[in-house]
Amino acid sequence: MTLQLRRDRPLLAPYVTGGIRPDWTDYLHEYARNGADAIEIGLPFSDPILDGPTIQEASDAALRRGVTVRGLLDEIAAVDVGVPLIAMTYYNLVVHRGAAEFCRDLAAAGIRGLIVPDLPVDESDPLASAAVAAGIELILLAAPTTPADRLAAIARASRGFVYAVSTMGTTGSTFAASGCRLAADLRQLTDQPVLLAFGIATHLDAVTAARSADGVVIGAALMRRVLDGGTPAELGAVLAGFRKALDEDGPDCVP
Amino acid sequence: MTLQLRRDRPLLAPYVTGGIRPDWTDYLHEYARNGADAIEIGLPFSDPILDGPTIQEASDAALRRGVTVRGLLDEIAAVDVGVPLIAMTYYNLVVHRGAAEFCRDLAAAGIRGLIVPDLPVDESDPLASAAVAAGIELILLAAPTTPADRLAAIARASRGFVYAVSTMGTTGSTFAASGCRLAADLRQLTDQPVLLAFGIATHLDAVTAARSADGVVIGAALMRRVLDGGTPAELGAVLAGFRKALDEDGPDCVP
Amino acid sequence: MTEIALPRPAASVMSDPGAVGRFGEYGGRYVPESLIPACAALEEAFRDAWADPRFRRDLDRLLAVHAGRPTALTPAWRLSAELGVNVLLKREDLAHTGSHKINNVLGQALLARRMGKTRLLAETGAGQHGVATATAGALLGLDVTVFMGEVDIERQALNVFRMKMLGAEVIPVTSGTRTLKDSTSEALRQWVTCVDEAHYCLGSVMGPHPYPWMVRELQRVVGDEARQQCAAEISTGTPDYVVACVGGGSNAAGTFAGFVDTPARLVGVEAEGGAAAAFGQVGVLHGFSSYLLQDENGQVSEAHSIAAGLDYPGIGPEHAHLKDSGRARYVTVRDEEVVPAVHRLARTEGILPALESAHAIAWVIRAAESGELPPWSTVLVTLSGRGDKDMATLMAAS
Amino acid sequence: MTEIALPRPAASVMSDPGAVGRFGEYGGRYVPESLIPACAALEEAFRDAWADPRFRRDLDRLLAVHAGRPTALTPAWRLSAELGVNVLLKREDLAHTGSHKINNVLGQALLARRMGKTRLLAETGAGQHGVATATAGALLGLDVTVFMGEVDIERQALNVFRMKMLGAEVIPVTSGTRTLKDSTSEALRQWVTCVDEAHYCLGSVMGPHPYPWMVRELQRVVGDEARQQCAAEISTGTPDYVVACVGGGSNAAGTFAGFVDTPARLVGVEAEGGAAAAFGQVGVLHGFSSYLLQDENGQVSEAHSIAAGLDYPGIGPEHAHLKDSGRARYVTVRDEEVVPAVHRLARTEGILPALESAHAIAWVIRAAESGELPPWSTVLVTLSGRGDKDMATLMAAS
Ligand SMILES: Cc1ncc(COP(=O)(O)O)c(C=O)c1O
Ligand SMILES: Cc1ncc(COP(=O)(O)O)c(C=O)c1O
Repeated sequence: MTLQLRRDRPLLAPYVTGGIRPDWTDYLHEYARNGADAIEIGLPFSDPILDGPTIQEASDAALRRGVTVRGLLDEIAAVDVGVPLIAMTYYNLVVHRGAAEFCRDLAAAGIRGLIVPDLPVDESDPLASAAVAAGIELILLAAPTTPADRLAAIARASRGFVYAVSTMGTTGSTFAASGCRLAADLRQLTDQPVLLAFGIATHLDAVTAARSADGVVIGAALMRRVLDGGTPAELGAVLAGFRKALDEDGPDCVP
Repeated sequence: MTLQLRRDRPLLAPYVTGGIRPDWTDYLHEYARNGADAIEIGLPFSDPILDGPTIQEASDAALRRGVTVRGLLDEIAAVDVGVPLIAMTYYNLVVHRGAAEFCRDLAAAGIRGLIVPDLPVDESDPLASAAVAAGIELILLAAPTTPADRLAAIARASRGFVYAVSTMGTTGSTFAASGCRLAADLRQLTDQPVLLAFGIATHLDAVTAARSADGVVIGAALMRRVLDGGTPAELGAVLAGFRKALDEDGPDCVP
Repeated sequence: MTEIALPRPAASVMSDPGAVGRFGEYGGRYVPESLIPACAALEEAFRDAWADPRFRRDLDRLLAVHAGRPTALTPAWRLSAELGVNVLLKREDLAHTGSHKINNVLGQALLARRMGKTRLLAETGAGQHGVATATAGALLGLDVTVFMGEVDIERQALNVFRMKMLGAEVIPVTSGTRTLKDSTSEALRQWVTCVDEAHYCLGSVMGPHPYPWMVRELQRVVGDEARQQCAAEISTGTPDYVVACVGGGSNAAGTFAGFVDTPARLVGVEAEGGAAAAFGQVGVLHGFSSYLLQDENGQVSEAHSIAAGLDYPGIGPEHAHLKDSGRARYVTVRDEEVVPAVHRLARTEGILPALESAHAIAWVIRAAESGELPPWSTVLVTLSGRGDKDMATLMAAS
Repeated sequence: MTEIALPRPAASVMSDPGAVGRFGEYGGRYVPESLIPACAALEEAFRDAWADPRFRRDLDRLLAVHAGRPTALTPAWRLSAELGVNVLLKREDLAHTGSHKINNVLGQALLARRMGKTRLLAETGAGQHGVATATAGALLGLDVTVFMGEVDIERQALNVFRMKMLGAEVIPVTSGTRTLKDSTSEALRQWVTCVDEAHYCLGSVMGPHPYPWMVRELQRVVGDEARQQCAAEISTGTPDYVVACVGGGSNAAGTFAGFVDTPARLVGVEAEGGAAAAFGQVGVLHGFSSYLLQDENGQVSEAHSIAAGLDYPGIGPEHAHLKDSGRARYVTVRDEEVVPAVHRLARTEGILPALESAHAIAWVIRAAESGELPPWSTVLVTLSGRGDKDMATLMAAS
């Protein structure tokens, strides 16, 4: 049960904040049904330093509802949506539980990968070992300012795919073409998929990104709709739109 | 027209703040009619540092009425009450006008003596000369803490009488027996009358004071009544009471 | 006395935490990849500057002619007589802007200029670090943006105005608890967007490497001066106890650095409602691992203290290491002890300490009165700041 | 340039005013006879103490370890560059309690103890001198009673609270204009009632002899330090101009005392609404003769300034003499120039000056910009206090 992403189409990985609504796992089903190749689930943390206002708001809302990692994992374990699930959270929640236990808990809930935005490659050894032991993949992030030697190290150490942050900013920032160069550089360094993330809000963004990368992560743009009351079905329809745009391709990446 | 006080009875010198009411000169008449041997007229100053709350209030009230030294002197010049009038004011008003002019103005208004509470003997030469030239008497103050050599100097330099401050405090303080000792000491040093002042509020105070001194000045106790609305006639009656008490004598000075 | 372990050898503590930025198991650089190059560049620039006599000379001169260093060492005569111990106060309240924060900030601002930066970012809670940063920015011609929680902006309107007078932009932070913790998060988020031109001027011995080390080095002037001054003032040369309050821990770290290689017992005083060393568990926040107040699910707890500057759920990583190694001891003081300590120092020495600093005083009073401090032992207390900023709080509390 | 007369020889100025306490024709001791023995005893005690190396040593030590002296001399780099003159700031804002007032008060409190007094009385306007006196009283174990006009109590609630925290009793003065002038009168009145046990701790170079001289001597530490510091800082050794604001005139007198025997031009800056040197006539108030603002009838005028500490209708007698003798020059600054001067210094140097001190800055700015100050002349400005106390006023003004 490793994280093996398909390579036959531009990858589409939508995001949802765990526990944002009581029926939040329905978003997983709808995402899966409407073309997701993997789903990123945010495990809410009180101090999300790489998240912009939208995902901060979503995390706060979920925490106010009283969600816990334990509870979310129980809910996740109870569903099977047919695409790989990836957890995204901050390092304190890992440390608090203990890296080994945390990874085992994820694996037991059926989660295949883990993204920790405040854990750079230099600090990742303990968690990487725990992840290996638990049989989940620790996915690392690269940024537009990452120098070449670090980029190589990240590309080497990341498992499952490489998470390329498109822009110098938080989730929900405006998509920047700098991301296309980063993704292209990364693809020189690894055979694993490279997914571009942060700020992908429109079909044009997604298509642009997918010309340079193997796929995209869409987070804040979806969560904005969820926070505005979008139902699982409505979000499914939104995702279907992205799927279609990606599959049909579109204009070139305008640098 | 020098300041020659009678010596045949305990001296009674009541005080009034010049200009405290439009009819303020009526107080002079009533005082004179009811046993005053001299009358002290306060020329109001903005910052009366040796006056307690009552005479401060009276000065402020008069100044708010717009009185000026010039105006008051004109009013004084227009009355003849039959007892010597003595001006009391602070040194800035003297300096402002010029000592020579100030003394001439007083003399021209028929005033015979001048008391300046913030002018100690050490600083008094210029004004003393001006007073002599104008033919008015500069009366100096002595205090309970004044050492013997200064007391002698004050007794020597004071003209008309010596003004003995009964207590370490401002006008309107409680009368203190220390004043009796001071008056007694001063009488050893001079043939001029010694008047005790500050805090003489009751007949008992007055009589006590007059056993050691040649007489008393009554200021705040009268002005309190004036500020409370006492008419000239009413104040005349109050003064008559003091006159009677002094003339009939009373209990001993209880130290 | 019985409770206090003898100091361990100091060789391994308060030294250079190396490229990994570790103090024992604590510290590190837990920030998004986007910030790694900036942190690395900062470390390199600081190492270079700190080894450069010209930089040191420039900074020393700034500290002397602008911030008013050295600050005095004041024997607290009357308090000492009352308590039966010799209390010496290191007077950071006399430093320009009213606290030790200026030491750190002048160093970082000078470094930022050396790095070619044109802007400073800063987080602030009570506003002291924000005012200090605005001051350094004005002096050195750098634009300053201060992030401050909406709640704190309301509580500290005067300091907001001071920052604006000094030309700084103050950005309200509306996320989370809208206090210091969240303004720190927001400063980190914003730094990502402008790493090229901006230096993040962090206010205490926390954050990703090299901050905890760099800020301690910039604050060690407090301890170094105090050590020299103690040598002149005390017959034994060094104090028996060295006491400082701990929010993030910069005034304590700077003070301890001057005495870590002496037999002095080091005591850090936390606010009971923000006592990460006393009640926290190991965790990671704002780029470093250390003791951290958190709930049973690992969410970071809100700190609560009458002293806004101690209202932080974490503690600098070096303090976590000093605690584990036994070289320093961490104690807590309740809000109810702090206000009387302010009054006591005011009435005995004519000094109105900051509420933060009053925590250190409160512990000394308690420890002296309980007999924990041996009679006539010598106690150096760092008075980290002045109390003027706290008058409104004290008025409300009285 | 053309307006400024060359300094006259300094032999006769700023020396001992003798037993009569005269500075030229000004000064003296115009108080009720009840206070004469107390003034005489104070003069004797001060002469004795000032000649006693032990007293000087004790005071020097208090100033160093408690008040934080010497205060820094800060080259105002950016302001200097903007103005084209070299501005140096003598940083009394860094002294304990935030202004030069502490220098005077520590000296008087020490003297009061030497005289066996157990209480201090003080007048205060803005509260700075009251806070300083309360501080010295706390430190030296003397009871403190501060007289403060009702109007000022309302305007300066924070300083009232500071004084109370320091253990002082604050007595509202309800007479006259209920401001500084009246609280001074009231302090004198109350002193009469308790001369045996109380020392009247007067806050500026005014009042009856020996106060103007004694306070100048206690404040000359400002000028003496600045002179030494200038010698190290300036190639020519002394500044071309020495500038200070003038309320009663103590910070100016203390500063001038350090430079009166140099070629430096001395400039005192008054608030236009309280400019006794500029617009006053000779008069007598609060025990001394000097220039005094008064109406055409000789009643004392109320002063009006945005700076509470300059809100006094008189000027110290020695300043009247310095003016007449031509050794110092007195200029005025309008409220409208003061607020921009605060902002300018804040933004160029990261220093928030007291509104009083900002008068001196405002004149330097005006004189530099008008060309009155020769290009790159050196101007020493005494920054008499910090602006924290004035934030509410500045907020209202902006
Ligand atoms: C006066 C004062 N002391 C102490 C602190 C706490 O900071 P640290 O623990 O870094 O010294 C602050 C923080 O604002 C402060 O203003
Ligand atoms: C900061 C400051 N500067 C100046 C003054 C004016 O006093 P002086 O003229 O005696 O120095 C005051 C008086 O309160 C003050 O607080």
